[in-house]
Amino acid sequence: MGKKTMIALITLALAFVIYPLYQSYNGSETLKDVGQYYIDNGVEETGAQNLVTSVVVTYRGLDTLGEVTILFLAASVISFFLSFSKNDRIKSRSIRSVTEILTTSTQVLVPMIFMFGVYIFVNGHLTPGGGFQGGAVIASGIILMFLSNPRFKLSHKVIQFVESTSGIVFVLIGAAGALMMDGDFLSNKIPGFGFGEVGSIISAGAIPVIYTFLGLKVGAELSNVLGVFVESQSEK
Amino acid sequence: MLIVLASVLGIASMVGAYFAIHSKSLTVAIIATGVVSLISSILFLLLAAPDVAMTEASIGSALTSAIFFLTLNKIRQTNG
Amino acid sequence: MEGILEITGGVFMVLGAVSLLVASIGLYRMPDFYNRIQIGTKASTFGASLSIVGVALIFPGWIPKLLAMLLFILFTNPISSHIVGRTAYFTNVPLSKRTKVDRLKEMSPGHLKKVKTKD
Amino acid sequence: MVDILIYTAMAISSIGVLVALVRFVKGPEKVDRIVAVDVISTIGITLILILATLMRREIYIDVAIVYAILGFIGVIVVSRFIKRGM
Repeated sequence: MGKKTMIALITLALAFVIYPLYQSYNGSETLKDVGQYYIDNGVEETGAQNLVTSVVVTYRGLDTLGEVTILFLAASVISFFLSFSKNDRIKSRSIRSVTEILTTSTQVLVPMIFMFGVYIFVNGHLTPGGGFQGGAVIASGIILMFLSNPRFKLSHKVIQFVESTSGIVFVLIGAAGALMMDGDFLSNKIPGFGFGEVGSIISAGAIPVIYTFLGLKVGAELSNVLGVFVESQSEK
Repeated sequence: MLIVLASVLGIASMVGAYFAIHSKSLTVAIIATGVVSLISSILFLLLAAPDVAMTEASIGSALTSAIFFLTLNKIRQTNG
Repeated sequence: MEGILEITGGVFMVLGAVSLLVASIGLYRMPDFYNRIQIGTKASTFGASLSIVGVALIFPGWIPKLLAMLLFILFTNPISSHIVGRTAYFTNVPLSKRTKVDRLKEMSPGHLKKVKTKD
Repeated sequence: MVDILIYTAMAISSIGVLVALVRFVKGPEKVDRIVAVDVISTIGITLILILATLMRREIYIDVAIVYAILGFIGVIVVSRFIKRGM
């Protein structure tokens, strides 16, 4: 009673303090320098229709590299710790019955989900998508495969191959931009990738290529996390 | 008019968040997290941030609840 | 000022929204879980489909994406309701007292536990 | 005229969210709550569609497609867990 009253009083007091701030807030009508620069020069410099993509991949490409590294580290740590409880999984993961409807619909839906994920990360420079979103969609397809087929097992060799290859290619493309065109690290100006016409699918230089490998990497990492989690479950 | 939609969605989001914190059953809490994720995705779209909305949609719709439930199952098995 | 096609599309969207509201009200008022799931799934799928048709009438250029979306909704909603209904039946969620026929129990009486009824 | 109709659809759908939320709050069983979430996600897809129509942006539909294709996986995960563990 007393505790809840205190919480309500504190909340009210906080609202009383914050309300003048809310009243006096007027959002700035003009952009700051950096935002204005992106809006003025973003489309010409990167050729991407979606300005957020050009910021994420080109102007702030190093941040994206850091995010991918963090995701990779998290996946590695999860795999490392869950591998301790993986030893008796062969006999412990009992085969349970799955309804016919789920099995059949999974066979239809999983290719569609994968295709949609590929669509998201290939169209990253045109639509609000990108590598992370597409990778998450692909990993959701993997969940559906785990749910519908109790005998399904991820091939760790394929996952590792896809993940490491796409990571290396991502960094190599970034380095190629810096070395060949003497631009910056992770810029999208690369020989062989023209800017094309703004709004078409083959445009924006290396952004679709980078996003493709990024999507494959993120999808492989998240699928690996899910696979390790499912394999470490033991049935009662 | 859009502010009315934002208020309704905000109320729904608050109800979901209350359930996610105060529910006795962990299963219900995870389901409520899904509600909060869906509504926040619509709110992001309302604020004209489709990239963030799409990230929230793709992560929050299936992946988060799957990982939560796998973890919950593992905890229950470990504790007997 | 606007074409008749756009007005028709708007009317379709309102009808779809009404159908969604009917789904919600049915979800609130139906006596037991199995009735709730049937109205929840059917009416909401119908409402979403009507809304998609309405948007397609207003913006004909969006039809490819809308078609994909309609296909996905028509595919996935029945699957999820099927799985949830099965889960409910096998975890002994009570049927309504007014239930007359329980075909699943008749078909496989030995495998199922007795499902309780409540008012 | 069309905008008025679309705003009406938006208002009706948001009332639908609130009514479905009542079932989520009350729901005696867990499966009741799951069905409420399913209905709320379908209404949310429609709301995203309505917002895309209002703002006249085609790219917003992609978000709705993501929910349309992935929303049911969460429901299947939850019901599988309730049935007999993952």
